[in-house]
Amino acid sequence: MSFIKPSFRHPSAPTNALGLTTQAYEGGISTLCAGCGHDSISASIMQAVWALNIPPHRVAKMSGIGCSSKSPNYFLNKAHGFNSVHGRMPSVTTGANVANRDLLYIGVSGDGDTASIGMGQFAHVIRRNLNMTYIVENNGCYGLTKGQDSATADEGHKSKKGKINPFESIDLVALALELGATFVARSFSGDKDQLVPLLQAAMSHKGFALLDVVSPCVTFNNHPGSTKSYDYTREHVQAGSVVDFVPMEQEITLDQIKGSTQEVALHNGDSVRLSKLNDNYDPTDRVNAIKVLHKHKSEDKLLTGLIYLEPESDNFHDILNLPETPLSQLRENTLCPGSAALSAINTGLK
Amino acid sequence: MSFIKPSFRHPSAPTNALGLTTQAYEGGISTLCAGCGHDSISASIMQAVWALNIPPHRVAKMSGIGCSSKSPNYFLNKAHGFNSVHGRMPSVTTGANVANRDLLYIGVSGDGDTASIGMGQFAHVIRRNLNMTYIVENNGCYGLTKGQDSATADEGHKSKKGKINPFESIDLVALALELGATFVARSFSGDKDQLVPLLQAAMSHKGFALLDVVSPCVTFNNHPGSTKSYDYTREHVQAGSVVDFVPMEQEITLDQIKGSTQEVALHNGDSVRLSKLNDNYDPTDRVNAIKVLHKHKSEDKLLTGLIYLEPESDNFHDILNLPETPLSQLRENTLCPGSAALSAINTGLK
Amino acid sequence: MSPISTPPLMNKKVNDFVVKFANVNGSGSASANSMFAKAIFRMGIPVSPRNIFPSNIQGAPTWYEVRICEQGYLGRRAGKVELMVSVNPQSMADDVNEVCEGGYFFYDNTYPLDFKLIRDDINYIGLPLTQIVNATFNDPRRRQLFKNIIYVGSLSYLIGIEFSALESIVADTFKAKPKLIEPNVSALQLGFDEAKKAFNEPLPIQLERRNKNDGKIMLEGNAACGLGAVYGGATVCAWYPITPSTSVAEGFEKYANKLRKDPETGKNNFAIIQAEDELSAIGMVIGSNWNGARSFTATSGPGVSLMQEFLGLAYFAEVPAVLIDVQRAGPSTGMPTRTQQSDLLISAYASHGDTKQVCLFPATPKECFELTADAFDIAERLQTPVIMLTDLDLGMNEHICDDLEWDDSREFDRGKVLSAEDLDNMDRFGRYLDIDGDGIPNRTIPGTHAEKGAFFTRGTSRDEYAIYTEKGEAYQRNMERLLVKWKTAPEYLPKPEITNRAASSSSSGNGIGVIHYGTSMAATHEALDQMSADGVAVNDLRVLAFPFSDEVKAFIDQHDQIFVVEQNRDAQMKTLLVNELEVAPRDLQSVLEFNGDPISATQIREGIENNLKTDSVVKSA
Amino acid sequence: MSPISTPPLMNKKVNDFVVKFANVNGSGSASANSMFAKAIFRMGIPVSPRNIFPSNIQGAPTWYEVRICEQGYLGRRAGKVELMVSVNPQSMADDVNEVCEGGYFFYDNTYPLDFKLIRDDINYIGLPLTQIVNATFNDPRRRQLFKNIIYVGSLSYLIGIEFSALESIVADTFKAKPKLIEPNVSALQLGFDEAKKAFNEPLPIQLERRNKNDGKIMLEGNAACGLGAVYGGATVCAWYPITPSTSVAEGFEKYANKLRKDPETGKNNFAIIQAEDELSAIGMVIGSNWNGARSFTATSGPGVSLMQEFLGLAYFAEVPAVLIDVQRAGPSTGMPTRTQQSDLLISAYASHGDTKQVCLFPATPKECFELTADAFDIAERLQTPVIMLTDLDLGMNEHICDDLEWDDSREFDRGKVLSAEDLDNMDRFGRYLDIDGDGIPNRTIPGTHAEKGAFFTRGTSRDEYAIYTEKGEAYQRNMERLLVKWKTAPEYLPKPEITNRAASSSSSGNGIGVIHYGTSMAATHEALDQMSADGVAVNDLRVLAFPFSDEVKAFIDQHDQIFVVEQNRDAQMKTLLVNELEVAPRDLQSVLEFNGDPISATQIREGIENNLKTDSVVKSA
Ligand SMILES: Cc1ncc(C[n+]2csc(CCOP(=O)(O)OP(=O)(O)O)c2C)c(N)n1
Ligand SMILES: Cc1ncc(C[n+]2csc(CCOP(=O)(O)OP(=O)(O)O)c2C)c(N)n1
Ligand code: SF4
Ligand code: SF4
Ligand SMILES: [Mg+2]
Ligand SMILES: [Mg+2]
Repeated sequence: MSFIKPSFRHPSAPTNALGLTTQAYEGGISTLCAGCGHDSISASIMQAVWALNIPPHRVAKMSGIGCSSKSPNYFLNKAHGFNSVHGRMPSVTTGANVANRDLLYIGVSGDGDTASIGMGQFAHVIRRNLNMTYIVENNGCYGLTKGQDSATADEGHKSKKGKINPFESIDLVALALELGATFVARSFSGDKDQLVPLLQAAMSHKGFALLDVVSPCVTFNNHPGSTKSYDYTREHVQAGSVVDFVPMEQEITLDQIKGSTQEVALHNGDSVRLSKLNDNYDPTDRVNAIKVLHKHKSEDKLLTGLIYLEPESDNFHDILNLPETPLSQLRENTLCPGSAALSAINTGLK
Repeated sequence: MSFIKPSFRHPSAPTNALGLTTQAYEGGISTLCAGCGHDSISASIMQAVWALNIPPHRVAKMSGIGCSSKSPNYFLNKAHGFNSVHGRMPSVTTGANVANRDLLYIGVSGDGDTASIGMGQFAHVIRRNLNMTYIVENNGCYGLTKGQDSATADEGHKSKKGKINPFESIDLVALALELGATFVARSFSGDKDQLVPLLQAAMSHKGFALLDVVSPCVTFNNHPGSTKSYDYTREHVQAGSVVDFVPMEQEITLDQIKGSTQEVALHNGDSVRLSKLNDNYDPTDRVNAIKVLHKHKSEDKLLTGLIYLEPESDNFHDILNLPETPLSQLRENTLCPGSAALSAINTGLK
Repeated sequence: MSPISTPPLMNKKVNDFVVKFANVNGSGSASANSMFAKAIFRMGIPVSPRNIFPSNIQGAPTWYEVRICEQGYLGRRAGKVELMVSVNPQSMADDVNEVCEGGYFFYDNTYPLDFKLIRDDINYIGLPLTQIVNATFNDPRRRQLFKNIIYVGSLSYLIGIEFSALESIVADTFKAKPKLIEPNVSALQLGFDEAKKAFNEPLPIQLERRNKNDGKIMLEGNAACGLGAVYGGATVCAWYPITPSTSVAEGFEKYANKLRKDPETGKNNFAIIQAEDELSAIGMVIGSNWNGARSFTATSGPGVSLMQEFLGLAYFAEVPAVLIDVQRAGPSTGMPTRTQQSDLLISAYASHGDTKQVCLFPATPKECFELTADAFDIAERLQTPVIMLTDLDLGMNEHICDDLEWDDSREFDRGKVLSAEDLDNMDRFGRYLDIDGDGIPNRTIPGTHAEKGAFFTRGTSRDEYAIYTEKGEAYQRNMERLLVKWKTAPEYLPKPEITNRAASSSSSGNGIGVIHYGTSMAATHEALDQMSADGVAVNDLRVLAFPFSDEVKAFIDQHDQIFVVEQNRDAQMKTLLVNELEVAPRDLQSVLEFNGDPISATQIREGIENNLKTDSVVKSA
Repeated sequence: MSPISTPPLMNKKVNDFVVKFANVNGSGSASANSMFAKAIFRMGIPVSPRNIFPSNIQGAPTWYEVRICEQGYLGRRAGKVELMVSVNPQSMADDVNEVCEGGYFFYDNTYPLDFKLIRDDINYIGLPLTQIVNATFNDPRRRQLFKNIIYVGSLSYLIGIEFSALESIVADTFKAKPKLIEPNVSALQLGFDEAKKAFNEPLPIQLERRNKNDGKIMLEGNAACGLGAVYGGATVCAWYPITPSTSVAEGFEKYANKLRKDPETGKNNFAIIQAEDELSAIGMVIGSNWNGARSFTATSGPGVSLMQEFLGLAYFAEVPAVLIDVQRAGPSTGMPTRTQQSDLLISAYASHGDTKQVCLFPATPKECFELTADAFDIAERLQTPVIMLTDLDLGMNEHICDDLEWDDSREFDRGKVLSAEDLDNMDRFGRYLDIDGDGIPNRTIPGTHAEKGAFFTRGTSRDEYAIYTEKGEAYQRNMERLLVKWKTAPEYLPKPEITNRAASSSSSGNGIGVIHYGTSMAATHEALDQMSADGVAVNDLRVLAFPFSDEVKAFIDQHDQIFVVEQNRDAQMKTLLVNELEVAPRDLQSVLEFNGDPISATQIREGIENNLKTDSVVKSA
């Protein structure tokens, strides 16, 4: 338990377009271990939602089970949250999302929650292109059950107990690309400068956005030999298209952006500015993204940044041909056909 | 119900090295629809096992639920089979396989069974590199429940009821490649010449072998507009590395092999001979295989053949450091440490 | 007509016999069969058709058993049939044996009958169906399809189906494709004429017009559930295909497409999601309901097993959900195309830990419609899953029932959902606070209010304000409140239906009572009416909901001997009665039938009569 | 020592009190705590320590409650504690209130105590622990770790733990790292000396050496299960992490690595598979057992919910499987680090359709060991899943029990498995044929015979020869045979344990009987012994297995009043008793405790005494 409210209050307490300070976006006191990567991600989420000028109560925080899945408790207290069951956040979010298209859906999951028990739902929520931000707080282990290797633990990685992981890891970014995700990014809990704009872009994307965030487990997976430790990650991170999120109104410039830039429009009129390592990298080319990803992996580099973006795609609301009014707001007059229609049906059944 | 025993008895009834005719490899009368692709695959499986000189009772036939999953009933009557529950064939096979490494494990699944409810187990059996042949009898629909679209139904495909599928299909071959499968192939139920050697190669591979076989459902998914019909498949098939399986003793030459050939060694000393469409295609290059696959897809071509092979890899038995003797054959003397060891344990607990 | 000796003659039977069709599945017989039953329905005669189909897609034997019953008993009639219409060579041997003494075996005599199939106690009536279709049609598919229509035409002659009734059905069926009307009517006529030519007189089993079906319709239970969901305000249906529940989602889709598309925008005021499996389907349902949209799923036994974890979450976190379980014969994959009532325990006590779930038991398509609509009110009022247990017999067969009704003044009961205004006007919101003493707390929907009412829904223990706690007292208070809610529940649930046949209670005792539920109704009523007619009065109570209301306990207390009729092996309803009402198990005797066929009056009557304690018998009035 | 007034004096208590440690989790207190308990164990005094830990990893309050009880009662003692060792500022306010009148509150007085924490009826004993460690160690981690060791040293002085017992434990613990022995002993000594310096005399609660632990060990239930699986011949363990069952797989791994590695080849004569979820874990277990290897899994409630579909398959297809359910407080995620006995119904009637599953209920680590080993024999003998229901209290705490024993002549009972020779010597093999009349058919393992014995295992209906059928009679025969098997089962299951405290039956009645199971044993015995001592004789029966053997019914029949002690809300064992034995529910009165704490004798005694019917009381002999 860190006892530190992951807050980021500035002395001058700046307000967003809604006139809210970041304080309005805070959550409960974290009960995670002091130094847990997940807490940093929570802080970045607050920052991103604040900066996007989204009223906190218009967000739905969805999660499964795990340390990571607890973390929605620690941001956006004014938003409803649903800490469901292990590995099933995607289905609950799908139902919620279809019910009310007007909220912003932030799903927080762990690598255990997603890549093991939740693999099926992960694949299918991608396939449906559900309009949500899916954050995997990826520590390569099962934090809450005391540190077993997860399916994203790298081959050859050494667990705290000294066992070598014999299995090839599942790369959720590559998998999401293969499954047709329309927004795929990776980041590191320790790199807020990259994470916050990526989160903003993901939340603005009208469709499924995966954010795989390496988030060291200080208690069980932060030792030498671990390939998901702070040190290892810092050393192996290769920032790919570093991202800056540009709201329609106002352009933010970040010093971190290196190389040439390219602006990609998002569905809501905003755009992301990509800073690419080399000019050939086109984040809208899926097959190339897969290739580059594999190349980095083979060189033992962890590619972070916005890896793929398909700005125009039908999301699940489009596919379902849903009305603008959220289904949850339709009332008897719209929903119930009444007795006259029933008489006609009776007649047809004679 | 076809009433036709999918048999392939030759007038001269050739025998294999065990002195068995193909009759010894037959199964029960099929209750599938006449013309169902699955029955052709059953026939090819019999042929392959026969040709590999495997005694029928040394095979274990594993399946989930579906028309496809019923089909192990219709080949190899002398082998035990396990028609388990929907989508869970991989776990049952994993348990069985770990228990007795000496049998040949043929898993038969459907696209519903694998790509929907079974997605998680599919991913994880690949990750474990279980020594098995995993056949997906892929008809793009749920045959047994009367033809609903499955997750492998192509985007834009039209169902028998006339609905257009709005979802991108899951390509199990691409997915398996991404998940690290060590043998990945695709074929077509109607192309026995290609399917039989691929099956033989898959069965000889010491590790996980995926064979995604397009297998039209004549009843629900064989109409114009379907992208898994006989006609559509025949038109769109692009045979990639056509395969010939070469047992150690004897080399079979197949006329169908076109282009230049390359021989790839299999773990058991046998080898597969690849016939490639162009000289650059190296079936042992995973990233390239993914690329080629996507390229064919974007050109609306269905790549069949042996798409990827990693001849040397640790399979699950190696990873688990299992003895040569199957676990199921170990007896009390090996398994039970006895009272002396227990006394020592008691002492340690005082 | 019998090839060997003269079989016994059958007495004339009007409107009281069984006709069974032996077909090959996938051969297109379904529509001809249903035309047959529908025509009888239109003649005003009670009729109950049942499909008996295999768990495979094409080529296997399939039967269609149609009971015609003047008195209106719609349960399965056990025993042999008066007329077998045999069009499947594969099952002929069995089919011949199904005919009652003196009964009729109608077959295609294009090919000679195997002599092994000859019984000398039944009548064989052959028509060269194959020959007729081959002579009439060129296209093999037409030959196949029209063969079925032709034998319906022949039956029209043989047992007196009004030809006009058949014609009206053809006209209705092909309203959208009028070109098909004429060929179908011709085929019927052809069959009629050929039969008339071949047999100089109709059979002694005959249909005669009545007016018993006024104010009635004929409908499958599953379609009725789908329609009920439309009327009940369901907007999200998440499902995974499984026999025999698939047609619930299909029914919802059909009616929603018709009744719920926005006429202006063409948008769907509903969403149907074919999930990747049942875990996902129920997860979606819970997510939608949590977020304020009425949502349901339909499945069968294996799906209910897979939904256990989520059902426990919904119970404990108090999220509404509606689940329709169309039961089939278990355990495991069991007999997926046979009926049973064997998912009671897994539903009533779904999930690990201490849980109790609300269940509903409809018996007719009309009740499927009504209880499905009600289920959404109940789920929201009680903030808990509602599991409706129907079965294959009810769900996948057409049943006659009263016209569906809807009260236009009816409003959805959303339960204790707080509006933004409510929140403004109250102190601290306590999600799990029992303010009204009924165990039901207030609930908020995400997005309602900028400052108040948000909380973290979870499956872990928390206090009245939804704050996480591991304090035993808080946990216990919550679990006890859930029991208070459980006691409140019957208030919102349909009451049992009681039929008293006994004269008002005699001094010697209060006689015999029978408890039943769901599709055992028709057969139970038939059995008890028969017994009553024979002088033994038996009352019955039909359970419509779990938890039980007081009337159930009172009924048990009021009778000396109680039988519980169920279509399962392990007497699962009895277990619930005993467990929840603290009734002594030996006071409840079971009448069980679980071989996959719908239960029949004969079985029930036997089950009761073989176990009657003479001192509890009360004569009927 | 109390800062304000003089608190009441406590009478001297020898070997009969409770010490509770309030720690922060993740702070390394666990090993110091267990050293404390172990030392008392080595002094020959009965002791029962219990961890009370949160469902999180680091920084939250955690307690270690150690009951010392001369008489040997190892259940939780309810009520306040004699000595609280407070090293967690976070929970201090609550911890102070947990001390009994006149009791002691031991704390780190480096910083002054908040005056709000001062009660005038207890004694405060402070030692400047932080100051001491800061003065002694430089490394912050060492400071943290040794703080715990130091207070154990202080307690050694204060309540009379033999220093040599502590030393022996340090020596054993660091056998492999001898360098660590000296610093640990020094830290203990430091604590001892500082306490001696600060307090002129030890506390009135004192430990005195006894010899009650001869022939006994101290072990966690989960480790015992793991060891039992090694002895029972399990070769495949497939599991998915979940509290509180994880240490079962870890125990198996530890012992298998030690006892099952081939000394020559270094190969593992076992396989441990961390599955991707519980569905997969149980699927693997079923696959292995089907293929002839003994295999098991361990999980907790949510896992059992997820395993339902597979459990139904194994029941119906008759595949052995062993499942260890370490129960925690449900429903849903519930209180994952609290104990409960609430998965009985979901286990006993697991899965949809008519199913009945064999369950075992161990009460001690020794029984965990034995029943796990037995479970494999039972599962193979009966060809069905065996679900062992233990709980968090038993599984994750060290308990004193008798030395483990193993009979070297024991052979695995593989049940009716046919060899190739058997097959050669028989006619047609019928997988589901009841040859012996016990409902248990013959079984073959894949690969056994080239020509005979192969069949298709499936969850669908089939006949005696494993041929698929949809015939109702064949299905029914099979389901009825499964009931015959169910009747056979108790023969192979452990018998209940009966303790008679009443003098031989009096004429006025047969008195009171108590039924309990699993970890309610210790508290039940304690309560009944107390009552007996006070003149009210109560017999008890401990259930070890489901289905019940005749002794259970006889016990119920022999007593006038029966109480059933359970750690759940809904009286789930009572439901099973009523349902399976046809006992009247009102004849069984429940004593329920379900707040997540292990049940105590006080609660049981109250539960019984408040409901005693005076005419069923029999005086103790
Ligand atoms: C059905 C089920 N199985 C197992 C568990 C136990 N469990 C809780 S959290 C967890 C894994 C969490 O790992 P991850 O998702 O990576 O989250 P982290 O704690 O590492 O952030 C498991 C297995 C559970 N709660 N439910
Ligand atoms: C848990 C569960 N859910 C649903 C079903 C119903 N069901 C049977 S087969 C099947 C789909 C089969 O599709 P596929 O695997 O593609 O096989 P095919 O029949 O097309 O060969 C489904 C959904 C089931 N048996 N079990
Ligand atoms: S155990 Fe690991 S993942 Fe969990 S809170 Fe602690 S550091 Fe974070
Ligand atoms: S329904 Fe389709 S998949 Fe099933 S047997 Fe018939 S053709 Fe084959
Ligand atoms: Mg993790
Ligand atoms: Mg399919």
